[in-house]
Amino acid sequence: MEATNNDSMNRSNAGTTDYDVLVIGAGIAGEESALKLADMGFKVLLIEKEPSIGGKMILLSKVFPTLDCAACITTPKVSETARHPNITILTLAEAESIVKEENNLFSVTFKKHPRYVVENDCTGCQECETVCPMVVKDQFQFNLVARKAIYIPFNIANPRVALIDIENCTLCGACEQKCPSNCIDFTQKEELVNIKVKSVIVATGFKLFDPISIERYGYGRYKNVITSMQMERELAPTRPFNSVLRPSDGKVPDKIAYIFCTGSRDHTVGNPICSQVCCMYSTKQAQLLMGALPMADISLYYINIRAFGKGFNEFYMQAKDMGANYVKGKIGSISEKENGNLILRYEDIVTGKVTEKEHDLVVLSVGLLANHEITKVFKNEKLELDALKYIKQPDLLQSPATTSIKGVFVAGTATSPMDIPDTIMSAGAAASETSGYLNQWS
Amino acid sequence: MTKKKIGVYVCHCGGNISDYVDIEKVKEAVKDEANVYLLKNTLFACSDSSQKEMVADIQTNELDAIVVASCSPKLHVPTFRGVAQRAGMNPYNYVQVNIREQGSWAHSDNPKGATEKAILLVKAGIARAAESEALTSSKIPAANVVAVIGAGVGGMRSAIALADMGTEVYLIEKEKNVGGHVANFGSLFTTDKMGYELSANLLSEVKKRENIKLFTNAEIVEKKGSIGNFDIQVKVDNDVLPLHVGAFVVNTGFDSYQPQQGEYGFGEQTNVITLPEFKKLIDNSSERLIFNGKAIKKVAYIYCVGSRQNDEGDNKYCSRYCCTAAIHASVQVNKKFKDVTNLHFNRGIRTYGKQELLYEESSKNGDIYLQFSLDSIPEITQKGGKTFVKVKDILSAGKEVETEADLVVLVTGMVPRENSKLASQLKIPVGRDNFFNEIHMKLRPVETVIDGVLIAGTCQSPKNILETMNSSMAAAAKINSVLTKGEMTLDPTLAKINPSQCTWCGKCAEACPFDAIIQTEFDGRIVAKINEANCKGCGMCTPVCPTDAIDLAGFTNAQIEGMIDALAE
Amino acid sequence: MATINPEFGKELKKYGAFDFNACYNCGTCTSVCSLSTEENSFPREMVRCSAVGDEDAIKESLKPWLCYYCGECTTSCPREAKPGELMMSLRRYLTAAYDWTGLSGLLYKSLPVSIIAFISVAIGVIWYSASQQFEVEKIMHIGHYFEMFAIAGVFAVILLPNLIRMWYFVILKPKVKVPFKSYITSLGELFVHMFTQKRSLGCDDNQVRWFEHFILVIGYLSLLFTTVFLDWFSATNLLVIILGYVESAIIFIVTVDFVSGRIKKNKEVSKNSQPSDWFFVIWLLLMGLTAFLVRLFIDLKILEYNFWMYLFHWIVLAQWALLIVPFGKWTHFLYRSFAMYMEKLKA
Amino acid sequence: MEKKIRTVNILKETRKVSEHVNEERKKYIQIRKTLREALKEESKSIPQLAVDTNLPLPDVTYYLMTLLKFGEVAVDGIDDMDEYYFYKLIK
Amino acid sequence: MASNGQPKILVFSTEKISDPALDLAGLLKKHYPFTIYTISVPCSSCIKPRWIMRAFDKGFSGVFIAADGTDCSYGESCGEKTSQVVTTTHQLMRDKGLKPSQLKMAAICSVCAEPVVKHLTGFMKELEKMQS
Repeated sequence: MEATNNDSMNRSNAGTTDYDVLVIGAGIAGEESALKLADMGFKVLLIEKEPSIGGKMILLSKVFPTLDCAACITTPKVSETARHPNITILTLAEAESIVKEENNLFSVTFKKHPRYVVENDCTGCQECETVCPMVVKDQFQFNLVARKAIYIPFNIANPRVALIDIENCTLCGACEQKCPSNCIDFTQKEELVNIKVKSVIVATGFKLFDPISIERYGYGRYKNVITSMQMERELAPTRPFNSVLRPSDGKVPDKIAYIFCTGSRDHTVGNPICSQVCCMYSTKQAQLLMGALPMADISLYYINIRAFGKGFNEFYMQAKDMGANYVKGKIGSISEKENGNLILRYEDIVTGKVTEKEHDLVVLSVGLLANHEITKVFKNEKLELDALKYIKQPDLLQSPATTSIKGVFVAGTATSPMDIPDTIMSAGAAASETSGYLNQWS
Repeated sequence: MTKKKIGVYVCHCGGNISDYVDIEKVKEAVKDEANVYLLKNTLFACSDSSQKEMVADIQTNELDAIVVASCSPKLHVPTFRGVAQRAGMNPYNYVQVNIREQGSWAHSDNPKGATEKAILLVKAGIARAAESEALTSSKIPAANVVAVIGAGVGGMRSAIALADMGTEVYLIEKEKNVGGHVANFGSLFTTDKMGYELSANLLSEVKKRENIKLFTNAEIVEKKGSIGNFDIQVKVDNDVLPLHVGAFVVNTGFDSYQPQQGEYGFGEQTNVITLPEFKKLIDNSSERLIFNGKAIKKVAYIYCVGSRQNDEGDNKYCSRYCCTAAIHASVQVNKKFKDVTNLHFNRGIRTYGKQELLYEESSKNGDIYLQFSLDSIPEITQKGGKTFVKVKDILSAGKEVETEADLVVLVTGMVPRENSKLASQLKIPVGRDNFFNEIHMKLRPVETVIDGVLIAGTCQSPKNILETMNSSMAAAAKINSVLTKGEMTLDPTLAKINPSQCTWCGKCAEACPFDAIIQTEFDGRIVAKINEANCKGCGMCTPVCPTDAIDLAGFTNAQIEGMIDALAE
Repeated sequence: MATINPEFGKELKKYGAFDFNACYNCGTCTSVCSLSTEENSFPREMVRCSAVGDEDAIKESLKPWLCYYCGECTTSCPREAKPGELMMSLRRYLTAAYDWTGLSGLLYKSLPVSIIAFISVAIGVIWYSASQQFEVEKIMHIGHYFEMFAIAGVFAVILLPNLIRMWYFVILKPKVKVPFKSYITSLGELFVHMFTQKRSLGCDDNQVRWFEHFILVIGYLSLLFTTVFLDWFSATNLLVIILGYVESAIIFIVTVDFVSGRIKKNKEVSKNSQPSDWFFVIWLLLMGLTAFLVRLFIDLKILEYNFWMYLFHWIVLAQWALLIVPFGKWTHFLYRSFAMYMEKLKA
Repeated sequence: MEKKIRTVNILKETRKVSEHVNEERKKYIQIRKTLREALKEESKSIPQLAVDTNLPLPDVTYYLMTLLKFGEVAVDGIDDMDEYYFYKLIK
Repeated sequence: MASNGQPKILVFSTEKISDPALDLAGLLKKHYPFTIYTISVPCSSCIKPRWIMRAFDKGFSGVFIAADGTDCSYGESCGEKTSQVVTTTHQLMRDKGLKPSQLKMAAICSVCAEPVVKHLTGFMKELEKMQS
């Protein structure tokens, strides 16, 4: 017995835990893990640093290879999660420190950022938005349009309540005056909350590659070079424009190019691996574009097509049959013409010749990068990363959801790039592993 | 129609509704509707104070049903069902009317119209409430026992995961030995583990757990029942064992594609072998790579054999694991033997994700990659006792290149295992690619349309070991979450059959995607009956009944037609 | 039809190539190269031929000479396959392939052989000077003749036959039909490129490199002219004397910059120096420096007491003329310009 | 209804609004006004608006689409080439 | 018939997919005629022809089925079965002298606010034409 320990105060309430599981990140992996564990009867706390749960998937247009509408698939899961009696969700919450105690409990401190809107009182009527005088680039539309300083993140956000972007707020108070349910509260402050949990699931997802670092592609300089995520928004039913338009002048594009492997399989940007989803999402977007703009030519410049999953190769062949023009060869550089059109220079591998083609809209199929900031949160035991900065899976084939810390599990793209079905499976595996661990506990 | 006491609440939603819809007019219009016992308006129906008021109203007035006209049901049906429950009223006697999203907001350009519409919508809600029935969720006992079919690495992993979560497992393997294909594998890619080690580790974990019973040489011969309560007969060696299980996890794995006679010289030339054969050769050779007494210096790998076939072949799909497996084999060759050159005749390398690093490693080792398309596949010829492989190389601008090869390795894909007996016993649907089909790739990737029958691993689609493990554990988590309480609550929104009207034509059973309609006897006649454990409440069976003997709870003829009548006013 | 030859890649590595097998054929290198055109797309094609081992295609190709190594392909290569360095190695390989004596290959591939060759030449010069009792006047006179005959001899015996071999590989063997008139009309191309390296201006990196290279070539050629034909070391004409000083100063100043670049490795072109590259720049530097000092010693009238200075100069000169010019990197001066000439012939 | 305390005044005591925010607000108000003004008479396409307002094309696209999102303008057909949509002012 | 003489449309929407699309239309203030009324059911393939006929009997000019299409969580056969319902009902409508065009069906995704409004306003225009 270590009776002489002077933190006996903490120890005395060590038996009382607030939750069985803390799930960090409420994208589809976090939601799925949380739901499965909650269904098994465990108490789950799900924290999310964004104002809405749903991760990246909720922002997508449709999903490959079934072309289901992404919102139709995520929103039921999102509301199921939000409604589950065993799940507590905190948005705008970020883990600050996680310390594993001797009794195997994790002492978790997280920061709850103020929303400046009382979450339970807001009815989502958007009256505040109409009176707010300040606009900011809308990060949920990937900067294609603006939003107000007080805003509901997006239409299908959950919780569908407003928040104030205080950095960009003019403190005019118009929203407060207008709000019919009196839910705006500028006195909210950042809070630090400390809880104890028995286990942790890291489901922090991935970061999107920022193509600004590839100067040859001119992203950020050329208006009509956009990322695939921006195209994803343009194709979504809750899109920023009234149709698929190019950002330089609102023209309906008719020669669209996709540049595969932007930020993937590329040592020069420090990411040598394949992002696993770009070939297919680009193929999907090509199919959607051919539907939306029947007259448009779509060219997809690729190195290898990674159409490996169930139904993927068939989906790729279908896109080809529909008329998508797949060109083997990576784009070397892009230059802009006066009218906003872009000249793409590449080697056509089939002929072995340098070729130049003009397009009026270029989509960069950006890759996925590891999102490893979470490791800083673990204070006394190290959450190890692999060589590619993804969360290390020490027992990859036998127990893929375990990490270097006992009691901490990992789900989804925090371990490696993967598509939605693989993410759901990985999250299921994490739930299974966590449940087994918690059963041993008692 | 029985007389009911209905409470009606019309919500202002701050001004969201009342700015466009004239609440007073609505109240005025519906106050004389039959069954309306109490009629109120409220600023925020969902607020705590309003909810308390409703509970009190229900209790003091002994209301039979309530109607709240406010926002979309998606938001607050659970809220007000909770109110009903707290007040001691059946939650299914609650009706929500959407006069915001489909009322005030949709018609904010036309307040008069919005009001007119709101009146009819509320009337329809009242009509529906009047016909509403108290429904109770029934509970059925469910055995927290799962039969895992197939004791490959995936099946064993499912079993271990289930056992650790407290589910009892019968692990049923057709063969004498466990571990499937992997038990015979040497080095596995992206780890330093050996296949036989992985399989042995899993087996020892299986044996450690008392709540796993492993049957080898075993097969299911009979199956009855539904989720939570299946009765099966398992033939083990020569005995037949009756078992009671709550669900199945089918993890029956794959077969390696067997090339046809003459496909790339297979079966005709002795030095044309398949990748699994080649892997064994690597494992069994030391120092020098010897095949048929001859030292191997050049190995030609031909990719996509049995995968990504054109219209003449059956397998249109990509087998997912083979590019990496072949490259991994070539890297092993380079590690183990000196001076062997690997030549990869591929159709575009698909080392997705982190597996790309293996491709890079092999390239840096000096492996040569040549790419062809399906309309010009590599030619394998024999000249003077030597084997030559010739191809039009896409990467060399279509130039024809040729090499001598000591050994030709056909990189064969995965095909679904012949399992039609099991598939028909468990009614597992099969997809276009002949693999077992999940109900929804993203929402429910390990479930089939048959409740209680889950699929995992490569019987669903080609997968590598990591992916197989993930899906095996995901299936375990899913089914454990259903069975763990020992009982299952069934949603009361189910189809109901009126046996006196039923003449059993079988059309409903045909329409049901969930195998939820069974035969039973009623008054000496065969009639249809809903197996409530399987019914999902979609109602697909209802319109096909020629005698209109089926109704969906909550959506009965009386309710829907009551609403139609009210809306038509 | 080409036969795949994995051994060729291994051979190339002896010429300094490495990692080019990592190429996954995306074509980025070709498309970022500002000299690459639809008619002449490189370097990926060369990388591919090297990987597959298509030796004939490489010997037949002029593309290695069309590259001026700005390094853009290497810095942009997503697989770090160093296509620029491969092109450099192919130039070394081709130099050896054109050389009928086979000595180029030997010197490129083996540093010990190179060192022995350099020492042998030095010993020969010293031995000869010793046999002449280190008499300044006499030896300088002979040195002057040596210079003249070395140039003529190397050109006639080594370089000319090698150029003919190059022509054989590029034009004759692949049966390219060239009308005789073209041989004459295209000559302009040859001289323009020989004296200006105009093509390298097309490189994206900068004009400074071209300018440095340009004045180095001009400096070198004119110093050659000044020493051989104007007999700088014996000259009395002030103009000639000053001209020589300026030229030799230019050479060593520019080469100091080149050498320090190779030491600092700040540009792609100078990151992977092979012995042959070092010999080339250092010997150029030494030539400029020693020539300058020799003339300075003459003007200060101290050469007589410092004969070692001339001896040193002569050793450097002899090594340059007998090793680097016929078998070393110097030849790129000829092959590049003839490549442009033959390119014109083929067109 | 009773007017409750304006909490914004409490925050105002401790927080300053940055110059940048004020500028952005002014810019938006100005551009919004300009665009609305330009659309008063008839529907216009983005290139037409850019000419009429002297604003850069990408800015017109960005702000006009923002107004579309906020329901201040609506689509009013497309040109003969099917290239540019026309937008009209609502109300 | 509504007070203003406008035709009335009954919409059958599905709880999980197409009804949210109508909600979203409202949220986005995408307007459509107010004489369009919705009854939401679990799946479009559970709509009984007799309900549709009842609606016509009672004075609705048109019925619109906002079907799930391939997104349906009850399986792929939904679309096919819903079409079957429509075919059966068309027969019944012909018997009663109704035009088949008075019953429409389209697959609507859960965020297809714009398409559904387009469908409904278009349908309304057709019905108005039919009336006049």
